[in-house]
Amino acid sequence: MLRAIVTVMLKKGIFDPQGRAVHNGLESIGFEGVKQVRVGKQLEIDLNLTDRAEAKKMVDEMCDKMLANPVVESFSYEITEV
Amino acid sequence: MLRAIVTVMLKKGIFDPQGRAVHNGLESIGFEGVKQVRVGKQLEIDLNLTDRAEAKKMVDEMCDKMLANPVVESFSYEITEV
Amino acid sequence: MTEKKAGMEEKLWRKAGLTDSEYALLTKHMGREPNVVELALYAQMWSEHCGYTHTRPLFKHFPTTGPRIVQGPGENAGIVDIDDDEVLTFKLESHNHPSAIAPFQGAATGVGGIIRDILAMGAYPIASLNSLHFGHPGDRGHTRWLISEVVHGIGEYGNCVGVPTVGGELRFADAYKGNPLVNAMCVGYMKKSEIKKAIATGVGNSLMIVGNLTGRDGMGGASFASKDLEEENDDDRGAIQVGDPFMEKLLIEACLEVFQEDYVVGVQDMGAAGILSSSVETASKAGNGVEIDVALVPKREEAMRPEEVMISESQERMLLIVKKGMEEKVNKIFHKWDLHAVVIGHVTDDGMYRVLEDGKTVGEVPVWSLMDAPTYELVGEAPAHLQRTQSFKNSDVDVPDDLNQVLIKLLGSPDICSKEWVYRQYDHRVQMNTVVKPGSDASILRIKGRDKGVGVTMDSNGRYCYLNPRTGSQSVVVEAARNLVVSGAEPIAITDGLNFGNPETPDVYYQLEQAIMGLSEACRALNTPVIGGNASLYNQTPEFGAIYPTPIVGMVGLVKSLDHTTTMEFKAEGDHIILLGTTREELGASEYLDQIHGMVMGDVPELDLEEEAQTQAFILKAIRAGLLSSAHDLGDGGLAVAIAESCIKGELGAHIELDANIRADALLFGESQSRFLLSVTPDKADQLMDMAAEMGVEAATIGKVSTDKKLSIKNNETQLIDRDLALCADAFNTGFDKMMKTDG
Amino acid sequence: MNWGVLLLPGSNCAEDCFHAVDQVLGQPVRYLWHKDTDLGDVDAIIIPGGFSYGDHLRPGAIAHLSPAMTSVKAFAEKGGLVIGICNGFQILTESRMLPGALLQNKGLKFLCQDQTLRVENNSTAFTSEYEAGDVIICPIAHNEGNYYAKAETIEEMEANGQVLFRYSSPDGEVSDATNPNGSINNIAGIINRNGNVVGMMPHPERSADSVLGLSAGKGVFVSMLKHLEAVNS
Ligand SMILES: Nc1ncnc2c1ncn2[C@@H]1O[C@H](COP(=O)(O)OP(=O)(O)O)[C@@H](O)[C@H]1O
Ligand SMILES: [Mg+2]
Repeated sequence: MLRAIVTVMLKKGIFDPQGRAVHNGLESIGFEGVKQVRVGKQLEIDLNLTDRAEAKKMVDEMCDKMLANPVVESFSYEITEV
Repeated sequence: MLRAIVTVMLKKGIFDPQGRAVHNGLESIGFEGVKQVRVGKQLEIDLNLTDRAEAKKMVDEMCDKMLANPVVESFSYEITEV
Repeated sequence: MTEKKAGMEEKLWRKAGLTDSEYALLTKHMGREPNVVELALYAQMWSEHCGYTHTRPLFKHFPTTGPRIVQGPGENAGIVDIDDDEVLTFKLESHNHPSAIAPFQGAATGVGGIIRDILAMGAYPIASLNSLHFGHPGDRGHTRWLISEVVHGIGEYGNCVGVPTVGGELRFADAYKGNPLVNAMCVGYMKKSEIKKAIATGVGNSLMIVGNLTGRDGMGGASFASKDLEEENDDDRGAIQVGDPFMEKLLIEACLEVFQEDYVVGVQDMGAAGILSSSVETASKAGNGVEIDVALVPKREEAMRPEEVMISESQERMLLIVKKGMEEKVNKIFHKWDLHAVVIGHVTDDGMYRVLEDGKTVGEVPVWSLMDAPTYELVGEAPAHLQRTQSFKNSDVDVPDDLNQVLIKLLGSPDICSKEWVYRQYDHRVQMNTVVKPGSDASILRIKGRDKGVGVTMDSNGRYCYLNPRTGSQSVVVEAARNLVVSGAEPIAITDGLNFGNPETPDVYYQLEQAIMGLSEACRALNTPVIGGNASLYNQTPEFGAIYPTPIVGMVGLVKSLDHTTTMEFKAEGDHIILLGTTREELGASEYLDQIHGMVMGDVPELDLEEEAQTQAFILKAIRAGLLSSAHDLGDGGLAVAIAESCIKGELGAHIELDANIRADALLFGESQSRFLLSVTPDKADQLMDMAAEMGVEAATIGKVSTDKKLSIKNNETQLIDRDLALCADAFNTGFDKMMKTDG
Repeated sequence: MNWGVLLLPGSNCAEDCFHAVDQVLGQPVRYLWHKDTDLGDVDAIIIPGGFSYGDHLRPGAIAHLSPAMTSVKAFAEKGGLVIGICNGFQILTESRMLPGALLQNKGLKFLCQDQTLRVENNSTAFTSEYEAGDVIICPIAHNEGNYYAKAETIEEMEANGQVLFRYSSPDGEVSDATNPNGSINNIAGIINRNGNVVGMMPHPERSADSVLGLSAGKGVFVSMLKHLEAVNS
């Protein structure tokens, strides 16, 4: 079986209030030296496939169609064997 | 500068409604052969540090204190140079 | 002055959205050619969005004054008096274009933006509403995604910021397929003495920016919102702002705390064209100039150009005009809430709008010229479709055999079915003022510590306005008023949202003009002046064309005593059911014709504004006399649907006997105006009928509330409708869920 | 009795809880600022609902680390009454003052509606005004109200009578059909072993002021008041 690990993040330059809140939160409990925090989603998608090329094509399409909104988000993924 | 990429997922065995919803969504638009989907968070934390060991210690502590709730979540991370 | 030449030979102004004649005009105002920064200032301020270039000349028709009107159009929001030295402020705003491409964020920031307008008046935001228009969800997965995301965005922002979302409307037509409408409204409460203005008085006073950091968000949103929505325009896509309701909540707390002190002379929220428009407007009102140094603005991104800083639409920011010497005190309060308040400039006496970068002037133009956007009065032309649609005759359609089936279908149809799927995602109770929740005709909020309350509603009817922009628009105003009146609230004033296509086409301009006339006439007849509003033009796409002309009305009313609120559901067996008004043989423009016969045809029902006003006065009087058990207006789907709704909500049946001489479908589902459905306990029935007769309102007892959980309607002994209530309720309650699950 | 309402950035329901104590219960109440560690002389503390710190990361994740929460913990350890409502419940589980965690609603949507609850245990400082088995209406408004704890924990809590409220039908029936958010055993509210810390997702303050048409939630505050009066007399 193949597993696609997809990461969806807000595009660079788009304001990430969640990241900022976490950043402030970390500072307020005493963590120093944090420069920036960004928060995104990670999806683990297990596929009944064995062919990597096929999996890649499928995951690309999934991201385009549903997993990320290209207006605000960018995605990347990795495919691993499990 | 070092970047910690922290992944926080619901523990195995805990129902992940969001993963289920994405799974259903993917099927409803015609993707076949998806076995399971799990959805978690990914945090990119940029640190003004150069020492990996120090960064590791710090991120461990961040996760314990704030970034993950051990009752329901597990975390893992990677540290990279940026 | 900076030596930078703008390369205007390349006709840069066209790229910026200015016409050649506008460019010539601004050059004349300036006495020279502008540089890039200055060009950007004009391009923003003279856009439709900021300058109301096509709508401003038409606004003169609106009635804007009245005994309860404290502030009409011209400030961030209008203000009405609700007695006891207390006032309400309210306004609506569209966020159509952002919501079309990033529906979650677009809708969320729409809610955030209108809340800041209310905050800028000095008021505490007490309620949000929204009016949403989409294509039919059964058609496309994309539409269902839009609906989910928009509702989610509105909910998430409102819930988090702690302002209850208490009402709204959700309507569907193919005309909105390519261009959904998302209009948000907010209502605020304050004491009269707490009113703030958007004015930059006092030379030397400081301009302080508070709230979020400034980034490249929504770059050029103001001119972006004034363009046709073209597909796949990547530049526009970069314009999406992300909302942070948590920041907004802090901003509300901090601002209201600062307003308690005598530190601030003026306040303005930052909406379209951000720092620029907020500061220009405040300066112009005071007849002063301002000077702003972009280097002082706290930024989120590096290497921002001066014009980017000036027009950025980063969310959750406000501009305060602070008395000289009080800056530190203001900052201290913001600091307490973990926010900054930073001086970015000051008020000057030379009437110039001056932009500096690190102390060096990079742009300088007269303030008045930025506010003096050229306006366009075009000649409208009745749209060609009107000839076709108005030629409709009732005889063009047959009366369906199975009227029960028609009723069930209508109850489950998109416009009519229960919108609980939507409003259960909204926290409609936070702040603990919601006396009548969403799901009734209007929502009612109490004013803490008083016996009085406030009624709020948002209404529109794009199909009516498409088929008859003038009377259709009148109908929208009176429908909003009906919703308030049946709830026990006396209508006070409206805010309007003008959602139209491209006004530069004669038929759209005609619709716009007619709609404004219609709104104005109805507002005059009902004594509900227009105290503010918003225009969103260019709502069209190459693929789907223009939207229906859609004026949206947000109306607020006063409930003098909470004892006198009424809801739509039947209350008790044996209560008499009374129909007010005249039922004519009118099928045109109806929901029935659209849903059952697939026809958007005919003329809208006749509307007599005087009769309407009189009927509404009667209902209020009856409610205040404690005579009514329930009251509901007749709207989409006509008499049968209204009866069914009162039955479903009350979980009680009704037996109705009519004696009309018109077609059964017109009788049951026609939408003749100025009609209401009341119920009254038998012992008060005579008194009620006498009162109606005295006031010259047509009233007929048509049946009784029953416990047999059946809905039965007979006309002249003929059984037209006979249905178990459970079937009606199921259609009504599950219609929305079913719609959102359709595959397509 | 002196009541304190914790004021965290983003706590939208602080005013509502204040109103319930001040106007409905008629008791002295003040806000406790999140940056202060000195709580003064309070007898009961309410951690209100809302979206503290925007609910970013996880509801309660940042809030439970605020300075005031250290003092709230100490207050509870000495036996003081603490009730966390909605976001307050989430903060209490995050801080481990109560077991378990609150996950996203099974339906993945925010839910705002009137909710019927069955009172499970009325012999506590928070529920003595009710009878066991009473069904009360208490509105819910949350996105993460799906109560979860390990099977052993649940078993233990059930055995100890730590479940105070369950989502039920108007007739008091408890089933999957009456579970709005997927909580294990329809759990809507729980109490700690010591009987002085309560967390509940439904909002008793929203059904305390009868002008709004509901009044059953008032019982929670009245129970607390009677308990305080009894131990202080
Ligand atoms: N988008 C929405 N947001 C909040 N409440 C809504 C929304 N759409 C509809 N509602 C609520 O659903 C109920 C029915 O709406 P609607 O059919 O427009 O009523 P009416 O015909 O009386 O104007 C109202 O209480 C309204 O506030
Ligand atoms: Mg109505």
